Amino acid sequence: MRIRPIERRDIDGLQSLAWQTGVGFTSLPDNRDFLAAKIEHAVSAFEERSAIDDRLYFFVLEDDATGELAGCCAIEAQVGREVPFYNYRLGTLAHSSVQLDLHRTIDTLFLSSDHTGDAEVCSLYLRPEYRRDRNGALLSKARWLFIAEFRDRFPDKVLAEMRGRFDENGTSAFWHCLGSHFFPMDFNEADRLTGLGQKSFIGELMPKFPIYTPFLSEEARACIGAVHEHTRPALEMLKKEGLRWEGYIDIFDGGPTVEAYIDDVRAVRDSARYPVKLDDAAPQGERPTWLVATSGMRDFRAAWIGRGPGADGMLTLTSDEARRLGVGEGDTLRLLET
Amino acid sequence: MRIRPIERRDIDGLQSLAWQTGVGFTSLPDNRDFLAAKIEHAVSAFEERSAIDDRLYFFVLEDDATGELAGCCAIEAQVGREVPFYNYRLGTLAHSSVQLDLHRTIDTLFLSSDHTGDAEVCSLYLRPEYRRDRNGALLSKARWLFIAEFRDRFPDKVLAEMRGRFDENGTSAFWHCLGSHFFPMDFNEADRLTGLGQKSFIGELMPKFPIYTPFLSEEARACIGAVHEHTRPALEMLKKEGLRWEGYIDIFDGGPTVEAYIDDVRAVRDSARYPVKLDDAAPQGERPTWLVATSGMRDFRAAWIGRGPGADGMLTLTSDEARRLGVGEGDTLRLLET
Amino acid sequence: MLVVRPVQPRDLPALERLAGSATPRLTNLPAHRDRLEERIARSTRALAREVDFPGDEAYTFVLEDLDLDEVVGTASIRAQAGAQDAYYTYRQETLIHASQQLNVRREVQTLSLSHETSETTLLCALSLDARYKGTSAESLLRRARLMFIAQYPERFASLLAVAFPGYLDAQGESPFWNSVGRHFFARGFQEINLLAGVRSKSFIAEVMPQFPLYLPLLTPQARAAIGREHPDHEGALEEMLAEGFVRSRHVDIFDAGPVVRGERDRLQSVRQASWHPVRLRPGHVLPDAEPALIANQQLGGFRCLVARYALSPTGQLMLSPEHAALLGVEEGRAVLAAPLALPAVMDEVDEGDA
Amino acid sequence: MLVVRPVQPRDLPALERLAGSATPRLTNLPAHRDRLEERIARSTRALAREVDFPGDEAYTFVLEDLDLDEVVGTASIRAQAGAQDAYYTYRQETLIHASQQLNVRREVQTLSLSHETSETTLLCALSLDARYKGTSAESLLRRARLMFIAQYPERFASLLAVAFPGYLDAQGESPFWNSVGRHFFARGFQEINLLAGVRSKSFIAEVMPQFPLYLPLLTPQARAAIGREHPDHEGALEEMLAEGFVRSRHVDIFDAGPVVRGERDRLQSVRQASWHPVRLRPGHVLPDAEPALIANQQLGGFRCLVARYALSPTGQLMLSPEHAALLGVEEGRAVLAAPLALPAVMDEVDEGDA
Repeated sequence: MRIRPIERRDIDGLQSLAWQTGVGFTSLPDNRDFLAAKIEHAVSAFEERSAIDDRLYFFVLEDDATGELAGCCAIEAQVGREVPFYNYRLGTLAHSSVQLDLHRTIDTLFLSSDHTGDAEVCSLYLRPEYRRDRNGALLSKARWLFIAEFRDRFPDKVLAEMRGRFDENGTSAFWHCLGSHFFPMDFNEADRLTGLGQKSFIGELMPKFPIYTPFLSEEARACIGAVHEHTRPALEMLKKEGLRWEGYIDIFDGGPTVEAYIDDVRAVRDSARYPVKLDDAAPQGERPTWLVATSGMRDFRAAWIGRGPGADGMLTLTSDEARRLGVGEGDTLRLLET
Repeated sequence: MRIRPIERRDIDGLQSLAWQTGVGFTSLPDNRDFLAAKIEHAVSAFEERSAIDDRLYFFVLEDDATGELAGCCAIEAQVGREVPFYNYRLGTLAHSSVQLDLHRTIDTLFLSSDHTGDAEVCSLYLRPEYRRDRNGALLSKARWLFIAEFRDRFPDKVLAEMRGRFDENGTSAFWHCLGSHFFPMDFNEADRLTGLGQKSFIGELMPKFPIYTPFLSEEARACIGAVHEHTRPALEMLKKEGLRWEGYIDIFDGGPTVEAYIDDVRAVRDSARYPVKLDDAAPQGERPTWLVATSGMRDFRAAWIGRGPGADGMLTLTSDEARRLGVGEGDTLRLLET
Repeated sequence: MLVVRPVQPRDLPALERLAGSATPRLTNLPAHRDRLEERIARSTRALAREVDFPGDEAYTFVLEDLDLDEVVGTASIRAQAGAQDAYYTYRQETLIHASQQLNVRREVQTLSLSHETSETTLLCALSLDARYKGTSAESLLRRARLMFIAQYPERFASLLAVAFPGYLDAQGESPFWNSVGRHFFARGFQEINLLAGVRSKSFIAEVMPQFPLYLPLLTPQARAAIGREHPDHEGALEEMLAEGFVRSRHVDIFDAGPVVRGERDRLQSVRQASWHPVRLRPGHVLPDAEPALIANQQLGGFRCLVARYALSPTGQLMLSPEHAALLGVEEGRAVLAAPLALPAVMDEVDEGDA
Repeated sequence: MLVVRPVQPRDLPALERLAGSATPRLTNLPAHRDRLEERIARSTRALAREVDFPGDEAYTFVLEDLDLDEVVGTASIRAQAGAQDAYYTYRQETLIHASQQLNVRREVQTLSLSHETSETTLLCALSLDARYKGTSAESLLRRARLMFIAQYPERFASLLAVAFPGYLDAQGESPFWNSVGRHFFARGFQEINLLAGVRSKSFIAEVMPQFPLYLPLLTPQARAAIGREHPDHEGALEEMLAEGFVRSRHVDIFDAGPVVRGERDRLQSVRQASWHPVRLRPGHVLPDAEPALIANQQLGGFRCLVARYALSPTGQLMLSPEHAALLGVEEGRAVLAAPLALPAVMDEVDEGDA
């Protein structure tokens, strides 16, 4: 299994992934034109033809045994540059009066585009049949190695948007209590339009004055910053990297946006580069622990390998591993022990 | 030189410090009743008689040769609990229109009390004649050791407010452009009242709607998040600990509030505890590099010592050093190498 | 016989009783002895003062039943609602959210804190003994103030306002307060109402949320209470609408009771009021005629009562000696008269305020 | 002879010329052929339509000089200012910031985005050939619309508004725009004005700042321009104030020009207007009389002109055969007449809007 940049020839594979993701994974609609445009966007990013603030680095997880696409993930270099990026930000307002001997703070949601210009990790999907052997972690963490390797292409901060809480009927109490009053559509339709990048209706219709949270129902308040149960593992993985919830939530479902300074992300901070040597007799660990990535952009590859660096400061690869990564003796790899 | 909690007998020393600080150091006015009340507040904090969210830990730097007070510093356990804590927060609003092919973001100042409940490091003053031998660093960093030692008495985050930019005439362009329209007083008077804790006028008079920064003069915008030149070294010291400017500024002068999660502060994260042994022949470093603090609250002491831990995992002190800290063989000290 | 006259220090016990029996309890008439004493003193001062334009004067009147020798009602005028403190209300507004992308246009209702009503003259603090409810005594007490205002235009604003107590449920709870104010004060409606009356309502307003409130986020009960009067005040509201007051976009910040506004010169009692010289006639020979409000022309000695609107062919008003004595007028002196009956109600929103 | 009549398709070139020569250029009369064609078609549709209450109709009139056989002016009425898009203005408000601690009270002025004017009927898009400025032709063109509105109350709101072009400096720059709008659009006033005219002003408003603006933060030049009319429109504003319009708290969002409002039934031209049957008399025998606006009673064939207000003892209006022909009326048909002269100006702020 290996991570590589998406290519034009992946269109069929991507569409089959998109078909499989189903409803609720709105950034990958089953729409061939849309997907082809996405691939073009990514290709021009990896070829560094597009402006540095308008790049979508879209990766696929390839089963190098069969050539099949097992999953995908992406990094948006800077959000909010082409279309506005909206969040609510949970802030605190003091309401106090000396005369009344009253001092309370009220939680308040402020419309914000504070994240404009930050990077975003997004679009992670892994086929169910590949949910083993830490393939999910490979998809998630390979992005940090890419960012670390090409640090100058990214801004100070990175964020990830987490799906919010829904009840057993698939209803979001947050949407029900807030968004439904302002948007003349159901949640899925709003979500779908956003996934397609057609976001102008958000700025046009959403409430522009702050929302005092005491006016929301208890259920809706409980959604603020809460994640969907299926999203909890992904959130945990990001938290371990040092991403935190700083009070920003999704407009529609109240799910948290987690964020970090890129230089503080553990995988970025702790990964390091090692020269490669080849030896087919190298010992193989039982569990994927060492993640490596190559140093090229168009031919970026990332994969698990069976061992860490030797006492000589070199990384030993088997010829299989080297082939998977497209590297040879003397090349340099970025390594992360996880 | 050593740091210790302030005591009631320090009232004369504190007043002489207050007299020396002069105008512009508003938290230490030359007012004996006010200072006595401050000492009482601190004494009940160190004796753990007051509620955990209403504690002012006030320390003095004592010249243990003469008993004279050389400086002071403090930690407020939780701001905004007794009186509201106000800041402006620099946020971003998207102004976009598909029809006009327009997409801009506008920097906007929002009134906020987001820091309510955070800890604050504050009130640092060092007499000019003691501005040597890293006494300033001792005052600043001893607080981190105290926080690390009594971590459960503090919240998640800590902040520090930095004095803003003033021109050569002592005028704040930020105040001139914004505050002066709302507060019927000059800057020093506003600052003085705030220093005395009489802040209710702020909530009563300040603008409650957001301020779009393009409406401010260029000079005023340049003050947003900028520090007074005298404050730059203090800011650098805090930045090295990992405190960052996250967009919060002072209502009056626009100076930055820097902040961090306490567990991320370098001195908190990197300090560690070591058992003590005594040896008067222990070697003495040329430059103060190792900072230690004791583990008691009422008898908290912090000072520079001449060496780091030995290979045996023990910290060797001379009897002078041990006396200064009030510890003996077998006691434990928290150590930070700086 | 019933007469309205300025309050006197000796009326304090009656005022206390009336404040305590008002339903619902009125914010601006707290049953608090010190405040009521101040109220009397303030009224006395206002009447004694030379006034060229409205300021912080507050005039308080009482309704006296001379047969019982008892004060059975009270009502006040604040020359300028916000003269001392800003007079805050919530203003109902409609925002338009239009989406070109979706080709939809939505109207979103909000409530914004406003003190636009501060400049108006406010009729307030009316409480009437329950025995007189529904009688002409109620109209007399309510509208005698207009007969006073009509005579002293320099003392009042040209725009008048009346804030009616808002809807409370059977438990005396305000659904509006429970959905709005309670979040910010954590106190019940009755408690805050009392506090506001004894202290000041404006500093409470200053703690209220500063940003507009979106109506869809309030409870349905709270939304239903916006602009809805307390059941006991339906008749009063109707009479004021018949007077020529119109509903405004403003409602009370505590209970969302309606604020009605009217231009002084367009009110029925003012437009229909005429001066007539008095002619004394024994009561039993007075001709049958419609009832009218009759007021004398004395500032500090103001009197207003209900009598028959019996005119001589030359327009003299024929009054019994008893009524004339009550009004303090002799034959030949002019009195101001306006018919008690009002035209049918026109209940509409003030368009000038749209 | 001058007459005001509804616009016709053949007037397009004249409209283009008038739009191009308006000083300053008018947002709602862009010199854009397609928009002007639409404007003519819209007016024709409005006149042909049965209307029970005001909607998105827009009526455009022209002033024709029959001696020159030339169209020399145009003016429009939007039945409801915000029928299609919301009609946004800035509303001047005063906030009160009071500090008990310091015992001070400060008034802080703000501008809030508002679309309250959306419901009114808007008189707009007036442009007159420079040769006729300062003559009675100007009053005729401006007020003929009121003579039209007076006849068809169901087609218009009871509240009318006029937005006057705001102050521009010698370079044609708007100090208000430079201090406010430019921050959000990074475009000059003339450019945005043109864009708004050709496209729509409301979607521009939607990008304007949503929170109130604090006046002390604007430049002194911008503050001075708030509510100040363009120098070329001083006379026009004065005439409308004399008509009975009053300054409101609203100003234009681009240039802060004043918006005046008036209740239809309180305007001089409406209050003074009377119906008179026509009596034909040769022009040279007509008695000397004050000039008046005379309008016929035909919706699509509306005509209005200035003639002498010469009445017979029984109230017939004596008209020359030429004027009667122009109005399309024969003897015995009623016309609406209102004196051209207006009373002295009362320039005050609308209190109902306070």
